Amino acid sequence: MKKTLTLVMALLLTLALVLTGCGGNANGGATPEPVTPTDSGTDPAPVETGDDDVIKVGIFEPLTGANAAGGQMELEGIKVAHSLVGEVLGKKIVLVEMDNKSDDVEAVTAAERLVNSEKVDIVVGSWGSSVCIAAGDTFMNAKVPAIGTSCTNPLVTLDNPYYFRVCYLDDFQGTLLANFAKQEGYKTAAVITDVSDTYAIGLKKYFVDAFGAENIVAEAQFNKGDQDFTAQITSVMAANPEVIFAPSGYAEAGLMMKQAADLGYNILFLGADTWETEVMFEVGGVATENCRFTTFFDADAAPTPESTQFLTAYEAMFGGKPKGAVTALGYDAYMVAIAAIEKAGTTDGEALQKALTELDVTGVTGRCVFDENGDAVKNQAIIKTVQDGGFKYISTVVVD
Amino acid sequence: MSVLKTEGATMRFGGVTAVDNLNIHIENNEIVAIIGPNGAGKTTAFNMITGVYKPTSGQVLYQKPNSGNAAMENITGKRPDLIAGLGIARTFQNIRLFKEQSVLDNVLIANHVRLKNGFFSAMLHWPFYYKSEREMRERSMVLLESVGLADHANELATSLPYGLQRRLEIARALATQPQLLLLDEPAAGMNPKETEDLTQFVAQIRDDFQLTVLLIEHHMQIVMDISDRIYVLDYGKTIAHGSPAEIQGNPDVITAYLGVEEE
Amino acid sequence: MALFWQNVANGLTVGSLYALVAIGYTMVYGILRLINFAHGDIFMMAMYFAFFAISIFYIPWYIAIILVLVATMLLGMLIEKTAYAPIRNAPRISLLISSIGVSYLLENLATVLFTGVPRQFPSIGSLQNSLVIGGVTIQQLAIYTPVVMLILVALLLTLINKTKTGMAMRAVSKDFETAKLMGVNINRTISSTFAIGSMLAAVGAIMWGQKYPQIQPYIGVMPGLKCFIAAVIGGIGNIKGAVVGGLLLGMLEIMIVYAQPGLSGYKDAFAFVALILVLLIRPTGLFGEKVTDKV
Amino acid sequence: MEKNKTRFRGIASGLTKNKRRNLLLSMIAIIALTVFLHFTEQGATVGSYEVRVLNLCAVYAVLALSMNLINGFTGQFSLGTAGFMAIGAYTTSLLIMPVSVKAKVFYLEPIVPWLENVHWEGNFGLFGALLVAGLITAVAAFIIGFPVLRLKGDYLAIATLGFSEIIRIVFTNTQSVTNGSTGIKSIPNTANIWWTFGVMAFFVVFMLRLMKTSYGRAFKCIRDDEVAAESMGISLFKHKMLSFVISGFMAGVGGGLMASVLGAITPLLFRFILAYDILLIVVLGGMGSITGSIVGAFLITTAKEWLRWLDAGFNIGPIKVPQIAGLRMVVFSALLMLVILFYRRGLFGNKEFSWDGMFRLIKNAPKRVAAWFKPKPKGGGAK
Repeated sequence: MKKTLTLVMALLLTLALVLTGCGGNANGGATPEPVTPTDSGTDPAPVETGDDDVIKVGIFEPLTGANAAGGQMELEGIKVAHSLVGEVLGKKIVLVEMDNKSDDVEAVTAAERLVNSEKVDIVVGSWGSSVCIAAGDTFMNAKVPAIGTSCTNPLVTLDNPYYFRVCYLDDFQGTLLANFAKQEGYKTAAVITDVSDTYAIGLKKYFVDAFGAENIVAEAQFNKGDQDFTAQITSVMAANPEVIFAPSGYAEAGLMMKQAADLGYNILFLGADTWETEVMFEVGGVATENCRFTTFFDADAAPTPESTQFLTAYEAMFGGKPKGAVTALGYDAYMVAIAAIEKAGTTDGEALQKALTELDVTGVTGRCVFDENGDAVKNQAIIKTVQDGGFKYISTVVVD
Repeated sequence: MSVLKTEGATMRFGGVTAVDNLNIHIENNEIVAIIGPNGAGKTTAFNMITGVYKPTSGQVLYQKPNSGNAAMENITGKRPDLIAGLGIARTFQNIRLFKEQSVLDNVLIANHVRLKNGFFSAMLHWPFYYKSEREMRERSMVLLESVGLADHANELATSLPYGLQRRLEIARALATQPQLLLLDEPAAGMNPKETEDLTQFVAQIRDDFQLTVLLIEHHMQIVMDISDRIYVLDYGKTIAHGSPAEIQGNPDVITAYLGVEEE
Repeated sequence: MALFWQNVANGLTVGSLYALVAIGYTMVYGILRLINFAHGDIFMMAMYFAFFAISIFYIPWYIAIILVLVATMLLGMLIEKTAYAPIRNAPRISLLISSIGVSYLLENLATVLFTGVPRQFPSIGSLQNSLVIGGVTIQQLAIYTPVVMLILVALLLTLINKTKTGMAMRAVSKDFETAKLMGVNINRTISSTFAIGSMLAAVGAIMWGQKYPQIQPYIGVMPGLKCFIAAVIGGIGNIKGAVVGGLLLGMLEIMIVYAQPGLSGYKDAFAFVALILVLLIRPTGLFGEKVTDKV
Repeated sequence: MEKNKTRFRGIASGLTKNKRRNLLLSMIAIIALTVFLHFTEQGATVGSYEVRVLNLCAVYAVLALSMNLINGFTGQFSLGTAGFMAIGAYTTSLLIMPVSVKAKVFYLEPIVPWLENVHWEGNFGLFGALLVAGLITAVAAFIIGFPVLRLKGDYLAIATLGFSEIIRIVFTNTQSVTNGSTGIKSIPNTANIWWTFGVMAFFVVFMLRLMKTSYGRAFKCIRDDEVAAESMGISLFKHKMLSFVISGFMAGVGGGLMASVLGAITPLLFRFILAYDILLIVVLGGMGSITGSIVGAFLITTAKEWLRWLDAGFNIGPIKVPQIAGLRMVVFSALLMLVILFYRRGLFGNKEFSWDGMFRLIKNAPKRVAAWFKPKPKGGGAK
């Protein structure tokens, strides 16, 4: 056993050295890849090299790790879109999946690999902001535009002309939720925030700004991975808020609502787009029926030509309805990417970037125009709730 | 002049009194033995003297080398490394060499306590550091030479035969430049020939290094041959004290110890 | 005042869950002197077993619980046989690394086998219903958990003090080599220790899942660490200590947030701070026995 | 190939017989590495993806050395590396970030005034920042060391892990200093391949020297037998602390380099799981081997990238294995288990590389390979 292992290790060592040390050879080292390696020259410029007859779209998503659920849903949307539009500029489109593992270090290497080894022409993704923030510079330096799907943090596109996104931002969402709460007649609110989640603290800030800091009667925090919120709930409920705003991940949201109900509190929970996964009501059970959250898209909202096309194609490919709005965002991001290539007429990074800034398309999640930061100027959000073990559409809020 | 003195040193573990009211004194350049059946508290006594255990009550007094007629210092419960620094070195009953290191390194490290240059001068390889490192090596080689281990200097300590490991442990203790050497059953597991060599060796290092030796031993041969005085412990209590001849004739000792163990 | 008692109730609920899981930790440590870093992950696997048994195969919960206990027990024994037994005589540090390795492997394996998507833990009976007593809301679970815990503690103490296996366990914990010489079957004793430890983890997992019905591959990490801390606070190796340690830790976490809501963001750090304080002030914990190194 | 040889040249000295040959070989290796680094920096050898992997290899090597010093050489099982890295990474980032970028990145809550206008530019800036990062981390290690170094074995492991988590939780909550969970982005990528390999080379030389001094020997003695070491006059606490503080310094510098290489950090990056990754490197390479840590770091880091095909689905002969996300990490954790169970001493044990050792190995290789395959003549070729 020992000997065999020694042998395995020796082989591993040799392989690793081949990869790192002998990089001086012509072909960039032996990096076995799922997709045939492109015939790269010594020039690392991201201009079309190698195969002229395919266009490569990189998928930068968390397929494993904490956010795998979100990543997988978006991947479905991208695949649906790809099944509809598989060709642009007369060339076949190839999807290159790259797992960023929901991990910032992995994300950067994954991004490097997409732009430098796979030489993709444009990138779609990701679910979650921190991986996008980490990888953003890589895409920018390589001049490969990236279309963010559901990365809602302002920092993603900040100072990065090559990062765009089809979702709305935390400020839009936070403000919208605050306005919704006010419209519904709520005067006081408590906030329970996941301090270890950048998305949550962003939302909290904009919600508090819009709702009025003086109307926030209590605040509490927790950390990702926490399972017990009874202390936080009990402490904020002592201030008698009319509604609790709880920007957090879906699993935490489910647990929190369940525990609030177990403690005998009957209070409305407000949240945002991350809540829209089945896990939320699976974990939280009936307690989650007392919630409202914003999202990007809903199959039950008034149909548009785009959404009908999307839903039909989804049904054909995966059966049923999409599990979450982010699937629609994945779809839209891909469509935006293809539209940009079409408009630019080339896959040159700079031309694509320019094309994206001028783009005006209507997707499943509404009209999509990019502002000077590269953020989609969205005008609609959807409010949903949970009912009878499923999500239920409540209303579409259009902001102008 | 006493080098070491214990005054009513007592060690209790929970309900068990391992050493009860130990009063010993060791004069300069003497070889003193502590004997007694297994579990009599001999090693515990060593551990109290070297600071591994802090006595439950009583104290340990020690006369530092070259301190003239100054009063003895109370070293009760001091940290073992500080006690080693004061000039008390020891060996262990169940050999505790640094297993992963060479014979030479084992001895070299014992010089560390006398090292005068600081960490930064060592890292920056200042001339002073080279000098002290060279001196250390020379001293250690001389020491290995004197215990007959020079040929094994670069071998792994644990690769030595048992008898030589015992010697190496003594050499290591000597490298700390002690005034008082504590040997914990140095002849354990040795054959008669090795035992005889060891007897001579202990007597010889006492003379060569101007040492005072405190010894725990089961081997009556050694004890009777080289000890100036003997303390006998049984169940933690000192039951007899005197010259080898006196001890041999002491009826208490014979019943408690010699009568039990055939040696 | 009701608020205060509500927090006390919350603290006791959390604390008794901590205590329940801490018993398993402390038992394995008490006998083998090994911190089983994988304990939290065995806990996680038990939750998945329960999920598959009840939610996927629709086995009635009272049968499923037995299956889960047996499966977790087998898993624990398998881990012991493959990862700990071969290096039993190696330095302790190797055992520790091995247990970290097992923990890491189980987490990654679970990610591959069950995906990272969180699942819902099936609810059992009426445990989730709440009672209101004098303005304080208590889940039935909060009443059952201490009961289950006390029964387990009683069983465990009987096992250890009254049975032959228990005697062998105590012998092994005192001195490995001597126990072997005295004819104790070391392999079987250690195996049964792990089996029981894992079973305790499974019981803990089922009760935990009632309160926090969420399963994902990393779910065992935090409970694992916190219950370990609870065991250390009580004096690791001491079963009563684990119970007290768990209750104390649970109360501490809840009461600090109650007294200082501004500190709620630091809640996870409380346990670690408590751990370090205990190790500083009383390294053997509240009930731990003093261990002297043999020289 | 040449890189791995160079790093251990120090060990070759002192051998009279083959001294000249060894010196020559070492010099060739150093020159070859320098030339390679030069062209790599120019972008002539490998693409930027490979450069990033190389950078990470070197950073992980520094971190592995840090962990190996305290765990492998001093025998104190500390799992606090991730926390120390966090301190180093945040210190470095906050010092080298341009003022304007800071204002933008701290968009939720403005940065504290005393950090607002700090900007240490360029290579000198990075040097100063890494130094300060190392020192602050060393001070943190010193403070943490006081309570935890009184503990041993598993208790020490848990206590250091606890401190690591406390550091991370504090960083998550101190929004106006660390920007909380949003993390910091647009950290200047000043640390190029010269920096990473330079720092690594510096620490390799540092460790080689340290281990040759009396202090290094004292560390190893503490690892082998604490009681004996103490009886030989070695102050356990002082030396453990020294080792812990140096280890902290290295982890801080390593974290700082990592921040500059990655360009963006968040507190979640520094979960204690990160320490497991480094532990894997140290164990695989060999606890107590400098060579081992370096080889381990390069091996694991490149293999982690190389094994991406495991996640993507592959074919074993006619059987098609579908895409299994996460399989790669299973392989890695299984590897850690296999190493610890069957190959406990790792690749190098506590030995170091030497030219003589290598020549001996090459000379004996045919015999050893033959011996391997004797019972099973049907084996694959191993070069």
